[in-house]
Amino acid sequence: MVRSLLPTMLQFLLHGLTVLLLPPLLPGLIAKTKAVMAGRKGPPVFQLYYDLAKLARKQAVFSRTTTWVFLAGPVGGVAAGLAASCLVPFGHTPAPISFEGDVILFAYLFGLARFLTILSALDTGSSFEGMGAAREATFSALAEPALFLGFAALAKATSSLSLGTMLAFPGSLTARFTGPLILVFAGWAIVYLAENSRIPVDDPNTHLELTMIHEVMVLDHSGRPFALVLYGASLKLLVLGALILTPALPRAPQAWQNWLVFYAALGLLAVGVGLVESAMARFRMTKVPQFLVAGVLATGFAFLLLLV
Amino acid sequence: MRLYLLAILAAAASGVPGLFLRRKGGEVAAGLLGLAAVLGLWASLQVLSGGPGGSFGLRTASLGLPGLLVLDPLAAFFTIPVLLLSVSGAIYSLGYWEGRRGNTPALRLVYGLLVASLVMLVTASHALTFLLAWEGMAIAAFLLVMAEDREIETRRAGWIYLVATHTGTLFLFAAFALLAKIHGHSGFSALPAGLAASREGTALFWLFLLGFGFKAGILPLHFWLPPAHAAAPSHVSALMSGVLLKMGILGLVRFLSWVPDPPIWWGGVLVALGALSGILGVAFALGQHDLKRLLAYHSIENIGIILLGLGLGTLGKATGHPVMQVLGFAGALLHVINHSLFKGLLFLSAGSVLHTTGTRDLERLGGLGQRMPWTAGAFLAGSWAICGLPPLNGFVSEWLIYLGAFRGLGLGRQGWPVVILLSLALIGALALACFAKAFGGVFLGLPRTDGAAQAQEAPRSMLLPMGLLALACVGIGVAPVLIAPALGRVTEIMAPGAGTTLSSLAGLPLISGVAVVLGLLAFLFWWWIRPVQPAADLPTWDCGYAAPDARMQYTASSFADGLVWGLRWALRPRVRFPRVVGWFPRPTRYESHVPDPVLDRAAAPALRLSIRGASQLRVFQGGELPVYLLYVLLTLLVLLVWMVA
Amino acid sequence: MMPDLLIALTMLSNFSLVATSRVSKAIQFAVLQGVLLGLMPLAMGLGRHFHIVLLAIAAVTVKGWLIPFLFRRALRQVHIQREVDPYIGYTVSLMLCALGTGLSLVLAHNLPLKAGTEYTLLVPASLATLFTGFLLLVSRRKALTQVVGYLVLENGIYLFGLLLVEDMPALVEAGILLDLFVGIFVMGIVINHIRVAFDSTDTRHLAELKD
Amino acid sequence: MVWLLIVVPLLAAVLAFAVSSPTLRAWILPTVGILHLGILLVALTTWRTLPATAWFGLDALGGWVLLVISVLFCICAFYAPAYLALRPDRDHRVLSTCLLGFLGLASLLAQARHPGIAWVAMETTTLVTAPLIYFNHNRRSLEATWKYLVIGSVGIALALLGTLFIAYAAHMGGLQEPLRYTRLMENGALLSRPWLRAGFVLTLVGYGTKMGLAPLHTWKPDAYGETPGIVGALLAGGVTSCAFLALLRIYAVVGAAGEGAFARELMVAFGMLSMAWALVFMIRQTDIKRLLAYSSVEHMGILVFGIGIGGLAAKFALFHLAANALVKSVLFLSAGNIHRSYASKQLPFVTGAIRRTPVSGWLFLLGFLAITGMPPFAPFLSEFNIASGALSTGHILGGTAFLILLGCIFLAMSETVVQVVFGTPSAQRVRTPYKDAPATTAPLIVALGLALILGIWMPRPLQAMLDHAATTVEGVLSARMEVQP
Repeated sequence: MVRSLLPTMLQFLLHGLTVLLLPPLLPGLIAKTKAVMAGRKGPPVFQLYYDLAKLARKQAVFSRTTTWVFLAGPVGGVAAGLAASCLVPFGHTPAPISFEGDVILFAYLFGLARFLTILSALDTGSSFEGMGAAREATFSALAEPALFLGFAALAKATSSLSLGTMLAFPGSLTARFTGPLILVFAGWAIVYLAENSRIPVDDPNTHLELTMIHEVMVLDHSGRPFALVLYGASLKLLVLGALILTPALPRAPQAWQNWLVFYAALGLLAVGVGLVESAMARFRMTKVPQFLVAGVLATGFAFLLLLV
Repeated sequence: MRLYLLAILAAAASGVPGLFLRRKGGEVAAGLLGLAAVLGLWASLQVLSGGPGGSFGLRTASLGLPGLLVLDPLAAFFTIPVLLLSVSGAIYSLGYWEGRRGNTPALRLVYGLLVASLVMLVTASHALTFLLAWEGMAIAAFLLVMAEDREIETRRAGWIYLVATHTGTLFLFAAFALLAKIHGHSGFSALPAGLAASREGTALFWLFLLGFGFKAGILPLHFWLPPAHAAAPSHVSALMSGVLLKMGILGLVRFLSWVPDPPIWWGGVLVALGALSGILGVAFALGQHDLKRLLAYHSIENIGIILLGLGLGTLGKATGHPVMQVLGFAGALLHVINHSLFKGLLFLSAGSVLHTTGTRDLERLGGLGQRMPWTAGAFLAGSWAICGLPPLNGFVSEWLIYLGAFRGLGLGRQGWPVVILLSLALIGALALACFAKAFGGVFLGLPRTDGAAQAQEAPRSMLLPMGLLALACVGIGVAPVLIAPALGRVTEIMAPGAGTTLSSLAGLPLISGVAVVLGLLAFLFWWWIRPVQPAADLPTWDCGYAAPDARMQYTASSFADGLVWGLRWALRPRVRFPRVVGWFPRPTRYESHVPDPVLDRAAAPALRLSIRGASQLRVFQGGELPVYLLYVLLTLLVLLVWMVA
Repeated sequence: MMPDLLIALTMLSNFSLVATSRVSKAIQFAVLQGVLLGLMPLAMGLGRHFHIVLLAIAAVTVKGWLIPFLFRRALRQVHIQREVDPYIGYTVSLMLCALGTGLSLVLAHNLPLKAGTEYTLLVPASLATLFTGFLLLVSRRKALTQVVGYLVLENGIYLFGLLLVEDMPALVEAGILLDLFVGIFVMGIVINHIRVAFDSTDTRHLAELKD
Repeated sequence: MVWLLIVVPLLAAVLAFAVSSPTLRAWILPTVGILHLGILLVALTTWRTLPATAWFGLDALGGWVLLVISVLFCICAFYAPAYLALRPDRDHRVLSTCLLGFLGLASLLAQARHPGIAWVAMETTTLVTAPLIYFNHNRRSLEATWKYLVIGSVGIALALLGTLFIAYAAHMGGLQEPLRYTRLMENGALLSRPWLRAGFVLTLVGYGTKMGLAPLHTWKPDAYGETPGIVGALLAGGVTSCAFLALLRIYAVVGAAGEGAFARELMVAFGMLSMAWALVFMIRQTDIKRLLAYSSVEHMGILVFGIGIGGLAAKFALFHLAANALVKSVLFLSAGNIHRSYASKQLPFVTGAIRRTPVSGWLFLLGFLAITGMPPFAPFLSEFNIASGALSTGHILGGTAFLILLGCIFLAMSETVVQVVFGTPSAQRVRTPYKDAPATTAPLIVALGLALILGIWMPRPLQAMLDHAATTVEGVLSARMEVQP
C-alpha cells in the first residue's frame, strides 16, 4: 500500500515544487538567449527571482480610482494558473488531478485569469491599460478556437478527454497521426507565443506602451501585486509549455528519466522562444490577427485530417 | 399537487390585497409570492427527489374538453427557476418601484398573474390549458413591459413584443391542431414511433420550432427581445429573460420528449440555429451601448447555447448514442436554470444602476464600483457565471455540453459536434470580452457623468435578492453534485432507456475539488498582497500623465471596437466619423451604433411596404354609393356566371 | 299573347329608362312600367283569383299613383331637370343594358321552367329588368334617379313573382308589397331629409365618409 | 307562450313612443330586456316538439341565436339610460321605439318557420334600424343612413328574389305551400337543382349584404362609425346575427338537398375574402369605430368560414356568434365612452385612454385581446377550434390562410389599439365632463365576464342546444329537433 502510494506522493510533491519554483527561470533563460544572440552579456538567468524577492518587500501603491477588483487580477491570475497546473501532466508523469473533461476546465481557468487581468486593468481608468485590455480581449477571441481545435484533434485521435491521456499521445503514435500532430504543435506554438505575449505578437521588454498588449495592462501594479503578476506570467510559460511539449516527448521507462526529459525540453522551449524573439520583429498590430488565424487554420486542418 | 395548486392560487392572488391596502401592498404581495415559492418548490423538490408526481383535472371544462395539469419531473425542474426569480423580483420591486410614477398596485396584480400563469404553464399538459397559461403569460408580460408607457419607446417595444408573441401563438394554434388530429385528443402524450419521419412529423417540428422560437428568441425570431427587455422595469426584464424565454425552451423540450425517434436533421437544425443565435447574439451584444439591450442580446446567446445542448441530445437520440443524448440534454437543462439565475442577477444589478443613475448608456457610466460595491459584486458574479468561467454555475452546464460534443467526436463521424465545440469556444471568448466591456464600462474607472458620480448603493430590499441569486450561482458552480440527482431524473425523461446515467459520465465532484483548490489559493494570495496600511491618495500613474481625466478613459465602445470591426461583416455597424478639417478643427463627434438585423433591416421595411400597399387599396372604400352598389352587382354576376359555368 | 306583348313593352321601357336624361322622363317610364306590370297578372288570366286582383289593384295604385305623387313632390322641392354627367354615359348604359338582357337570356336558359309553363319570357324579362334597375342605381348621381332604379329592380322581382303568385300567393304578395313599401316610402323620407340637409339630392354630397 | 317574445317588445315599442318623460322611457328598455330574457329562458327550459303545421316556434338554432340577441339587448339596454342621460341634446323617442321594435322583430325572425316570414322579419328589421343610425341627425349620420338603406334594401330585394327562386325550386319539385323549412329539408331531394343553386346565390348575396360580408359590407364602416356605440353594438351583434340566421336556414335547406358542397365553397370563399378585405382597411385605421366595423366584417367572415368548413368548425362558428356579439358589445360601448370623453374617435387625438377613462380604457384593451383570440375568453375557443377544424379536415390551405389572416389582423388592429389605450392624453384636446361611472361601465364588465365564463365553462343544456343547432345547420333534421309551440 504505502509502497505503491509513496511514489505517487513524491510525484505530486515534485509537481508542486516544479510549479512553485521553476517558472521564474524560464523568462531568465529567454532573456539570456536573446542577450547571447545579440552578443550582449545580459541579465543573470535568475534575475526574475531577485526581482520577485525585492518586490515582495516593497510597499504597493494603489490609485484612488481602483477598487478591490484591481487586486483580483494578480490573485486570480496566479490562482487560476496554479489550479490549471494541477491538471496538466509534466511530460509522462501524470497530473495530480485528472478526469474526463479536465481539458475544458484547463482552458477556462486561463480564461478566468484573462478576465480578471482585463478587469483589473480597466479598474485603473487609465487609457493605456484600457487599450491593452481591449487588445487582449480581441486577440484571445482568436486564440481560443485554435486551442480548442487542437484539443478536438487530440480528442478525436485518442478518443479521450483527459489531458493525461490526450497528451500522452506518442505512446500510440502511428504514421497516420504524425501529420496532424505536427500541425497541432504548430498551431499551439502560435497560441503559446500569443498567450505569453512574446514576440512576434507582443514585446514584453518594449517601453512603447502604445504597442503593448499584456505588459501595458499591469502598468499600475506595484509591490507584491506586481510580484504576483510577474510570477503568474512565468507560470503561464511553464504550464502552457508543458501542454505543447508533452505530446512531443518520448516516453522513458523510469519516472526520474521522464522528469529529466521534461525539464530538458522545457529549457529547450525557453531557448527556442528566445531564438524566435531574436530572429523576428514584432508584427504590426493589424498583422497579429492574421498570425493567430494561421494558428486556427493549422489546428483546424489537423482536425480535418483526422476526420477523413 | 395540492400544494402546487395552492402555490398557483397564492401567486395569482398576490397582487389583490395591494389594490385595497393604502401602503405595504408590495410587502404583502412579496410575502404571498414567497409563500407560493415555498409551496411550489416544496412540491417540486418532492417530485425531483423521486416522489410521486400529481395531476389535476378540471371537472367542468368548456364544451367538455378536460383541462389537465401534471406535475412531472420536467415541470418540477422548470418550476425552480420560475419561483426563485419571481420571488426575487417581487422583493426587488419593493425598492425599485418606490417613488415611481405609474399605477403600481395594478402592475403588482399583473405581476402576480404572470407568475401564476408561468407556474401553471410549466405543468400544463393539455393543449387548452397550455395555450391558456401561455397567453396569460404573454399578455401579463406585455402589460408589465408597458409599465412606463408614457415613453414612446416603451409603447413601440410593447407593441412589437405583443405582435411577436401573438404570431408565435398562432403557430402553436396550428401545431396543436395538427397534434390533436394525430392523437385524436388534445392531451399531451408521446407521439407514435415513425411519425417523426413523416410529413406530419416534419410539419409539427417546424410549427413548434417557430411557435416556441418566437418566445425563446431564437435568431431570427428574436427581434422583439432587445427593445422589450430594455423598456421593461428591471425585475420584469429579469423575469422575462430568465424565465419567459425558457418557456419557449420548455415547449421545445416537451415536444422533443414526446418523440421517440427524431430524424438526424432535427438535431442538425437545432445545432445550426443554436450556433447562429449563440455567435450572432454575443456579437450583437458587443455592439450595444445600452446596458439592458446588451444583456438582452446575451439572452439570445444563451438560448443558443441551450439549443446547442438540445441539438446534441437530439443527435444522440437520432443516432442512438446515449452518451451524447444524456450529456446534451443534461447540459441544456442545467443551462436553463443557470441562465435564469445569472441573467436574473445581471438584470437586477443593471436595474439598480439604472435606478440610481437614471441611465442605461454605458458611455455615461463608470466608476460605480466604488459607489455601489455590493451591486458591483453582484454584477461581477453574474458576468463571471455568464462567461462560463469556473468555478461558477455557467461553467458546469457548458462543460457538460462540451463533454458531450467531445464524446460525440470520438463516436460518430458527423461534423455537428465540432460545430458545437467551435461555437461554444467562440461564444465563450466573445462573451468574456463583452462582459469585460460591460463591467468595466459601468463599474470601473472614473465616472463619466455627474449622474454616475452621485450614484448611491441600492437599498437592502434590492440587494437581498441579488445576493440570493449570486449565492445560488456560486452554490451550483462549486457543488454541482447538489443538483445532479434532480438533473439526472429529468434527463431520464428526455433520454428514456439511455442506459447510462449522468453521474457515471461526468466527474462533477472533481470540479468541486478544483474549485476548492482555486478558492484556497486565491484566498492565500489575497491575504499575502492585501493592502496593510491605508493607501495614500494618489492618481493612476498612467505612464506619468499628470492629469488623468474621465474623458480620457477607454470607453466601452472603444473597448469593443476592435471586435466590432472584425465582425463588421455581420454587425454592419452604422458609424458617423468625425470630420476634422482645417488647422483648428471645431469640436466634432463620433457616433456608432449597431441596428438589429431583423427588426431594423427586415421587419420594419416590410411593414412600411405593406402599409403603403394597403393605403393604395383604400380607394375601394371611396365613399361613392353607386360604386358600392356596383360591388354588389359584380358579386352577383360573378357568382351567377360561375354557377352557370 | 297579351302577356308577351306586355313583357316586350317592359323590356322597351327598360331601354328607354337607361337612355333618358331627364329625371321626370325616367320617372314617367318607371311609372309606365309599373302600371304595365300591374296589369300583367290580369293579362295572364289570373283574374279569377280575388286576391290576385287585389294585388294587381294595389300594384297599379302604388306604382301608378302613390309613387309618381311622391316623386313629383320631391321634384318640385328640388327643382332638377336632368341628370347631368352620370357615372356612366347614356350610350354606354344602353349597351350595358343590352348586354344585361343578353346575359339574362343566357341565365334563364340555364333555369328550366316547370313543364307546361307558357310564359317562357317571364324569367329573362324579370332578370333583365333587375339588371336595368341595378344599372340605374350604379350609373346615376341623383338620389331620385337611384330610387327609380330601385323601383325598376323591384319590378323585376315582381315580374318573377308572377310565376309563383298562383301557387304560393302569400309569399309573393307579402314580399312584393312590403318591399315596395319599404323601398319607396322610407327612401322618400330619407330623400326629404337629404334635401333639407344639403338642399339638393345629388349623391355627390353623400361621399364624405370614406377611408 | 313564445309569441310573448314578439308581442311584448312591440307593445313596449308603442308604449315608448307614447311616453313623454325621457327618463321613464329610457328605463323601459332594461325592463323589457330583462323581461324578454326571462321569458326566453323559461321557454328554452320547456322544450316540446312542435306540430309540423306550426308557423312559429323556436328550434335549437333559432333559440340559440335569439338567446344571443336577447342577452346582447339586455347589456345595451342597461347601458342605455346612463348613455341617453349623457345626450340630453337628442330626443330619443324614436331611438327607444326602434330598439324595442328591433327586439320584437328579431324574435319574430328567430321563430319563423317559413322563409317568407323570415324574409319579412329581416326586411322590417332594416326598416327599424335605419332611424337608429340617423340618431345623431347630422350630415354624416344622414349619409350613413342613406347608404345603409339603399344597399340594405337592394340586398334584401335580392334575398326576396332568392327566396322566390327556392320556392320555385320547391314548386318544380311538386311541393305545395306552406313551404316550411322542415318540409323543404325533408323533401330536399325533390328540389330542382338549378333553381336551388341560383336561389342560394341570391340569398347569400342578399343576406350577406345585411351581414356585411365583403365586398357587400361597404355600408358597415359608415353606419357603425356614425352611430352611438350602443347602436353599433346592437347592429354588430344583433342585426348581423339575424341575417346570419336567415342565411343559415337557406344553407340548411341547400345542405339537405345535397348541394352542400356547392354552398360550402361559396361560404369559405366569402369568409376568406371578408377577412382579407377587412385586414386591408384595418391597417393604420385611425378611427376606432370604423376599426371595430371592419373587425365586425372580419368576424362575419370567420362565421361563414367556419360554417363552410363544417363539422367542429361549424359548431364553433355558432359558438363564435355568441362570443363575437358579447365582446363586440364591450368594444363598441367602451369605444363609445372613450368617444364621449374625448369628443373624438380619431387617433391623433384619442390617446392614453387608460389615464383619462381608466375603466373604459382597460375594457377596450381587454375586449381587443379577447376578440383577437386570447384565452380564456370565448373567442379564443371558437377561433382555435375553427382553425383546428379546418386543418384536421384537410382544408390545409384554408386553415393556414385563416391563421395568417388572424395574425396580420392582430398586427394591424393592435397598432391602433395600443396607441389609443396607452400613452398620455394629448394636451390640446379639451376634456369633456364625461367620466367613467358604474352605470356606463358595469354592463360592459358583465358582458366581458360572460365572455370569460363562456370561454371556461358552458352549462350542459346550452351545449346540447349548440350541438343540435349545428346539426340543423348541416342540413340534418336531427331526430328530436327541439321545438316548442
